[in-house]
Amino acid sequence: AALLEAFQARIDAEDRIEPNDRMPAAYRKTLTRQISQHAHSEIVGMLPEGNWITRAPSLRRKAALLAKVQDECGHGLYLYAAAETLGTSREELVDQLLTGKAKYSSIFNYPTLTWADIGAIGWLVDGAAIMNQIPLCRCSYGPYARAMIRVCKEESFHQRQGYEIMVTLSKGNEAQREMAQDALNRWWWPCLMMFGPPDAASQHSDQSTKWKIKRFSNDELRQKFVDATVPQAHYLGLTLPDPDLKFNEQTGHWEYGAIDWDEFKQVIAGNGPCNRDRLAARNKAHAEGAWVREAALAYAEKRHARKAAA
Amino acid sequence: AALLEAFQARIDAEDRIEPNDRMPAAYRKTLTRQISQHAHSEIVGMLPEGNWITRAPSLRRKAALLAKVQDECGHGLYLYAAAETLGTSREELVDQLLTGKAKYSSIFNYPTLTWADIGAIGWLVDGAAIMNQIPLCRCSYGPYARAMIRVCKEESFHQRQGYEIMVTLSKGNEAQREMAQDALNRWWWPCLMMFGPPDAASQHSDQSTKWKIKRFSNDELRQKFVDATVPQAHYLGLTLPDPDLKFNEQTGHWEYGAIDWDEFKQVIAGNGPCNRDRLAARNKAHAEGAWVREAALAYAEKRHARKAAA
Amino acid sequence: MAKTIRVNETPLVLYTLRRADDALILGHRLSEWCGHAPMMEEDMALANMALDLIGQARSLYTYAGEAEGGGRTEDDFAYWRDERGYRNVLLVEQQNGDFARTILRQFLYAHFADLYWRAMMASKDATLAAIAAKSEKEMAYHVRHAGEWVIRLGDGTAESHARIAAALEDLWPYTGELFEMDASEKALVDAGIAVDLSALRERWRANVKAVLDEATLTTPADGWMQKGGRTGIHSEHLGHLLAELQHVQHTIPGAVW
Amino acid sequence: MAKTIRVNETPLVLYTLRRADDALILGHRLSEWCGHAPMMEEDMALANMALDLIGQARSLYTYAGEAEGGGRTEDDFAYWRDERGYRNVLLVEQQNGDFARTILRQFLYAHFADLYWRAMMASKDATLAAIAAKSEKEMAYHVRHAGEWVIRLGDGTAESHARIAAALEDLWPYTGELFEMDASEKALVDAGIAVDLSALRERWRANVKAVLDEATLTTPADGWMQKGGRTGIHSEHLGHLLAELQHVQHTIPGAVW
Repeated sequence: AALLEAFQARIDAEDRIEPNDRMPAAYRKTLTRQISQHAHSEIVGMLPEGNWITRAPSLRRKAALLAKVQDECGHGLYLYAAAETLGTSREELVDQLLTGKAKYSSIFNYPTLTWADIGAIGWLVDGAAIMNQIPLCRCSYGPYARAMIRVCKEESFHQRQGYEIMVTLSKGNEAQREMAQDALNRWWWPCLMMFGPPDAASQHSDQSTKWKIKRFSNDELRQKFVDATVPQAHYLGLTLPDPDLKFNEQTGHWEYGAIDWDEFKQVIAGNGPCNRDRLAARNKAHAEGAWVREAALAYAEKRHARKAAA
Repeated sequence: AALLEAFQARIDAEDRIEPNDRMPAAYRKTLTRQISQHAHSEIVGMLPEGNWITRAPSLRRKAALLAKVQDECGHGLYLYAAAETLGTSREELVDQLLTGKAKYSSIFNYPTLTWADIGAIGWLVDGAAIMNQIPLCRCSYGPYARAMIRVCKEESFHQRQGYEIMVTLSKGNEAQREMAQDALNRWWWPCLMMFGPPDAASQHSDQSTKWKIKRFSNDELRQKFVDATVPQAHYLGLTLPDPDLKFNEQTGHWEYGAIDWDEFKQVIAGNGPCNRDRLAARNKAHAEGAWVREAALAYAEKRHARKAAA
Repeated sequence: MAKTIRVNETPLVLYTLRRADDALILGHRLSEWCGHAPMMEEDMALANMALDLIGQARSLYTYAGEAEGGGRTEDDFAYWRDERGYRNVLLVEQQNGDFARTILRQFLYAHFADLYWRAMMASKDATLAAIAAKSEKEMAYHVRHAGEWVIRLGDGTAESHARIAAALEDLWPYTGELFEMDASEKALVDAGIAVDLSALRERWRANVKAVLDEATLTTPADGWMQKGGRTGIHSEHLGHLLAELQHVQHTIPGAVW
Repeated sequence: MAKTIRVNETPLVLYTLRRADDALILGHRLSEWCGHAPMMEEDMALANMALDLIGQARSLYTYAGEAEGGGRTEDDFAYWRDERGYRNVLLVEQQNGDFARTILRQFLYAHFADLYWRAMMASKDATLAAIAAKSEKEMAYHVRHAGEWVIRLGDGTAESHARIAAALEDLWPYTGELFEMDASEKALVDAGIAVDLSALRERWRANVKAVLDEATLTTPADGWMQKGGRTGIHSEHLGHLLAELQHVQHTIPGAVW
């Protein structure tokens, strides 16, 4: 208990916790879960966007999308490395993903159906991710905070690219404008769900807030996102798919309608439109790559043995 | 020797040889090779045309192409059955195909690159096949002759369909007319090669002629094909890719330029553009289907055992 | 010059297109096997079933064109609607996977379509009733063919059992959508044109279960069911299929083929 | 409205398009791996190499447009030529197959491109020389990366050895085309713009052989070599690739993206 108090005192003093520092088991466990979920999200997130690389409608967009997906993979790798500093290996963490034990962001269980979805994901999904992640740059755990700084920088670049796709589409011909509106219609509500359950129903938040892993509540972040995004949609000439949306002059906030939390629960429970496809794709890549990883290992061992013998 | 003479007497009397009749080993061997090569050609021939089923430019054409490819598979099955009457099992014959020991028509080692190739194959390849096959309807071996009658009927339907595709393209827009001309340019010479080496260089012909397996020489059949096809090409407004082509008023035949027999030899030797792809595709289907065939066998055995026990 | 069309989806047009799209997309998937099946007899059978389905689609599209009254042809609907305009159930667009998965998908759909078309023979819409009479006969063959394979694979080897059981688990959540009806369809049911799909569901389940039992497979419980196809929210697989299906028409638009 | 283009293939335009097409098609193939590689590091590496190649293609297409002088952009060449208009070698359009096949294809091409671009740095054409300087640096990395994998797989397990040996046997007949030159190219060689490819072949073979030796693989003899890509006679694989690559542009033609 004394240790716990000492730890809390460090947190309260805005000290950064580093890998070799003593920390409560629950802190370690919470962070391992959160960082690895975040890593899994980056890796699974490659799939819906990767789905459009071969069909991108210009070479410039194709190159940008490919670079973006590559960045996501890079983020996944830093984040696994950050999680490993807490004592669980990447292999074990990935295994939790592949067996369905670990979660990843619910948003990646929706399909990308048209090119406009690539714009919408950059604009909305990355926009929501940044809202979530900026406070994490000040997270109490050093390696995670540092990873987040790097990730946020790249994400905001992606977000601008995504918005720029939406600008181009909304200035385009009728088919392009329809495509842009349709993408907004489909991605808006799932993006609001990305911030997690409403504060009244949220589980982990209290302790996470005390440990300065989390610095804003789900609803606070969601509101920030809505306030930032609604004017952008209006600038594009698009309509938000929420008849209850209205600006409250007094609070200065955009008030949004009721979120369908049943849908969210279903997606979290594995019943989203693409949950099975996503896990199947990652498992297939992993299984089909087994012989490659074995070969790399066998070669490394042979080489080591040869050096030792020489 | 007396047996051989008696056999030849039956042949000369235009008697049909049937499976249970006595026949020389060489006759059996020649026919087994020829019928199975013919069967293999039908089966491998599914691949170049099958390549366009999913991309056929109208539903009517798609259905016709699918039906055509299905017919080819059917021909393959009759022909294997005809070959089996000579004492070699389909399994063994197919194995010869898959291991590359057996040949199939060289024409199927060329790729189908545009939709017009589907027209050109129907018109030219099926046209050449019919030229080869009509005399086989009178072949001395009964089961082969009967199979050929059925095959020829369907082939001439396919040939008309193919020509009709070419008519439509040649009446179409510029891109379609170019496509049609390009397909003729690529398929013309390989089709002339389908009749086999020139008579001067042909190996098996003498004995096959004596046994009334073959009734016309390669060059005779090739000439018939050229004479039938050139006017069709002219009707389409297409140019044959042969600057030496000219009509001989005295003989009434179209004289064609020199055939590149080196190309033919290379294709026969396995070096055509698609030899590897064709064998790889059939081997892949066979290997990936192994568990299905095993399951069917296991079930049949179980069922048999259950019946026996009941 | 031809371009992506927006259909005037009256209830009858929408209803007809939904059935047409089911048939075309499943036919397309089956046609992908051509030349690559586990045995030649199956090259024949799969092509044959693909032909039946593409034929059904053609009749239905032609009728949708008449019902819409804008002079659209079967090819306009097939080649010039984008992914969001297609109305097929998600089940039929799922990838072929191995032979077990293809057969199981065919089995689940054929049992539905067999009951469906049989019921539709009593439709007050004479064209749909005529299409139903032809389609029902075809689907009866698909039911038999797929069912025989389900039994062979389920009760065959350990490997074939595992494969078909995995396919059953994966595809079952797509079966609920076969029985979905929206207000637009219910109006046609009331008019005697369409069939009440919910009335077919028990029978379907019983028919499917009888075969699965014989195949030593466990019929899954009805858990969460996927949907979306009927309103154009598809899986990511459909877009790739359409890129292939439509490529030539889109590259040389406005031509006669 | 945009439609399939017929390029005015002057020697310089044709030459530039051939290199651009090699880079685009190989980049496309590598990009198909994205999210599906055997390890995350390879997802990164394959995407990185794809990006290099697509970048090279963009510079080259832009220059082809300038050389043609008709105002065509990089996207006109990539999206509006049909299969018969593409000028890449057959090697780069071959399907990915397993990881061994992808790596081996990359290895054979990268060793060529590394030597090629290094030599092209001396081209009298300033634009091509500048593209060469950038590309050569990129290809040096591809050579290293692919070579390391060839050694690991060749000298790894029995399975990996068998897989990469099979890939080597299958792909070798496509390497001859890398060194093909027609009259149009020879004229550019004489003008000091292009490189004499035949002069690179021995060096290429020696470089490739050194790695294959270390990988315990036998360098094949040069038997019959496939060709056709440089004149637009491709394998059946390219058409399917283009159907995917071009679908959106063809479906909504004339748009800005």
